[in-house]
Amino acid sequence: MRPPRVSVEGFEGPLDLLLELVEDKKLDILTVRLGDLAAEYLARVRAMGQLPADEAAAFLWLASRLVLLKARSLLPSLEPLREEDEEVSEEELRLRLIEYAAVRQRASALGDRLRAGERAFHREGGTVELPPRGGDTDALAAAWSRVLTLAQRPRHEEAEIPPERYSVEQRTAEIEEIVAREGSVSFDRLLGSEPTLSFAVVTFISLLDLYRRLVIDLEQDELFGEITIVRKVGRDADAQRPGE
Amino acid sequence: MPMRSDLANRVEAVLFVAEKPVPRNELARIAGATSRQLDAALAELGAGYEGSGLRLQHDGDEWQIVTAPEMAPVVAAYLGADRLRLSPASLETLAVVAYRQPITRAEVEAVRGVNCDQTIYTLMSRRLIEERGRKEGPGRPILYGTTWEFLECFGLTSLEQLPTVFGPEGIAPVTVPGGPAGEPA
Amino acid sequence: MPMRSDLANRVEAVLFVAEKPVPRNELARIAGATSRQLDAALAELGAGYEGSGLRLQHDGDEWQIVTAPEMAPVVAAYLGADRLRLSPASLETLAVVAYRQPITRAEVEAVRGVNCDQTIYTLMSRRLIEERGRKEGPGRPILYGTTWEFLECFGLTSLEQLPTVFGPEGIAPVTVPGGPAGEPA
Repeated sequence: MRPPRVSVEGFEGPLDLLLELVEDKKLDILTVRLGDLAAEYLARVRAMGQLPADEAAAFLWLASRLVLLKARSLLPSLEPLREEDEEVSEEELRLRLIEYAAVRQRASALGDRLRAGERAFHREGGTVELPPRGGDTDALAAAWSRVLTLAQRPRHEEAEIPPERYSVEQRTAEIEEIVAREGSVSFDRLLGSEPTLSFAVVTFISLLDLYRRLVIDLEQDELFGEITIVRKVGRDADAQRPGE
Repeated sequence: MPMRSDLANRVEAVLFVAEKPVPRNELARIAGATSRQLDAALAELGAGYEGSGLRLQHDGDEWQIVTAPEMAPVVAAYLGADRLRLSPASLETLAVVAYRQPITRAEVEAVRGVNCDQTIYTLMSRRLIEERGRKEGPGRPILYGTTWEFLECFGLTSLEQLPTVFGPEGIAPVTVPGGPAGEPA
Repeated sequence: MPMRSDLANRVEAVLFVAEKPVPRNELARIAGATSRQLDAALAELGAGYEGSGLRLQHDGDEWQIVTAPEMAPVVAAYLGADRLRLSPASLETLAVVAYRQPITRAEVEAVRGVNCDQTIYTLMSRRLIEERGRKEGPGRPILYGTTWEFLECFGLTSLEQLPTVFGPEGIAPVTVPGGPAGEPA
């Protein structure tokens, strides 16, 4: 699975959104505790509304990292999550954010040049007429092949967009309904037998969100053991709906 | 170099990119100059080229920049090398025409996705492509095809000898209403 | 104009008739100059174009004459060229490639944190970036770099003219284990 193409609500991607937050709050990119931005980042992602899962995954992946950084600062003894990838440390994430900030400034400098319209032009040649000789048919065939590839590619890519689309809102509502009906449910059952990455991330973020809104409790008997999602006693899930 | 007038520079830039001699009145219109101002700018430009590798030349009212006659040997050494010199853009346009002839300019542009005015002109001026009548339909656009010089130049005895790249069904016919976007290069 | 050296004039004439940027070594060979003499001639030529309608541009070792960026409006009017437009997303991808070339798609995606298939396709089809061989290592991924058309479109006479935003030491190279961001699996 590749990271999705994202350009939603004026943001070019998850790093863009995070940087926007840092800049809006006039925080120093070098010293801000990124985990502290987790709640607000999640709120912004939630505010995006019905975001298709394949586009949301990149935002949610970063959101989950921020939540994790926050959790770590509160509970330094927290064991690593059971996940296949390397955990991203605060410093790694900060470096990426700094580099992304430079990229954004460079892109805007290039954009300014483009808008100024001060470009150069070359000559295609043509004043000198000499009989051409020795054309290379392979070069011609290669040029044709290139044109074909370029001309065909957009169609090909459109066909590749996965049909499956979930939003966090949608998935959160589904989980709330299951928990309200059955009292508890296992994490594995929520994931199903062969979850796609998007589906797993959306489910995970929905759970974090429900947990934060005190709708559910998460129970785990042993490390790496089965996680059970339990309806919080004495709470009416719907009453908490508006959240933060 | 002594500072040249902005008008002379504008005229120079236009003549530089032009692939054919530019009529005086067109030059005046594009550069936004009166006939008199244009004369002064052309004189300034011509004088500036003295002692350089370029010359300002005119045939009647049509003006162009050419290489200085003294540079003929080095230019011939460069161009006369026994091979075809085409820019990648021209080569791509030539490939589209060769494989899909007869074809209109708009169709070439639909396939390449960029404006192909200049490259078609270049290929025409080198006799690699030529007009092949007109397509029936709105505007009756010109159809282009390759020439026998094209075959000779690529060492082909017929078009059937063109290297096979994709199957003939490899690409669907492309039609673009309203024409393609401009070419950045 | 002050007298220019004969070598600079020969170089000018060759670059004028060339349809595409000419590699340094070919230029030296054709003009009959040593590498050092050629450098001096190119410097002389470039300095001579200051204040004129032309510029000397180079992409690495490949040299060409182009119009001065200030002349863009009149030249674009003559050629009927449309203004190049790029989305913010494409500009970001272009910025990553321009400042960190040669670079793989996965590396661009690691920096931007999003999939860059579409923007790389857009930049390729506009000839702003091109393939630059392959990176050694697993999968031997394609490396991308900017083209001379990129320099031309942005009015830069060489990559050294890229706008400096951060100091070059401001940013450490970032490598993300396990591929691009957003891809935990």
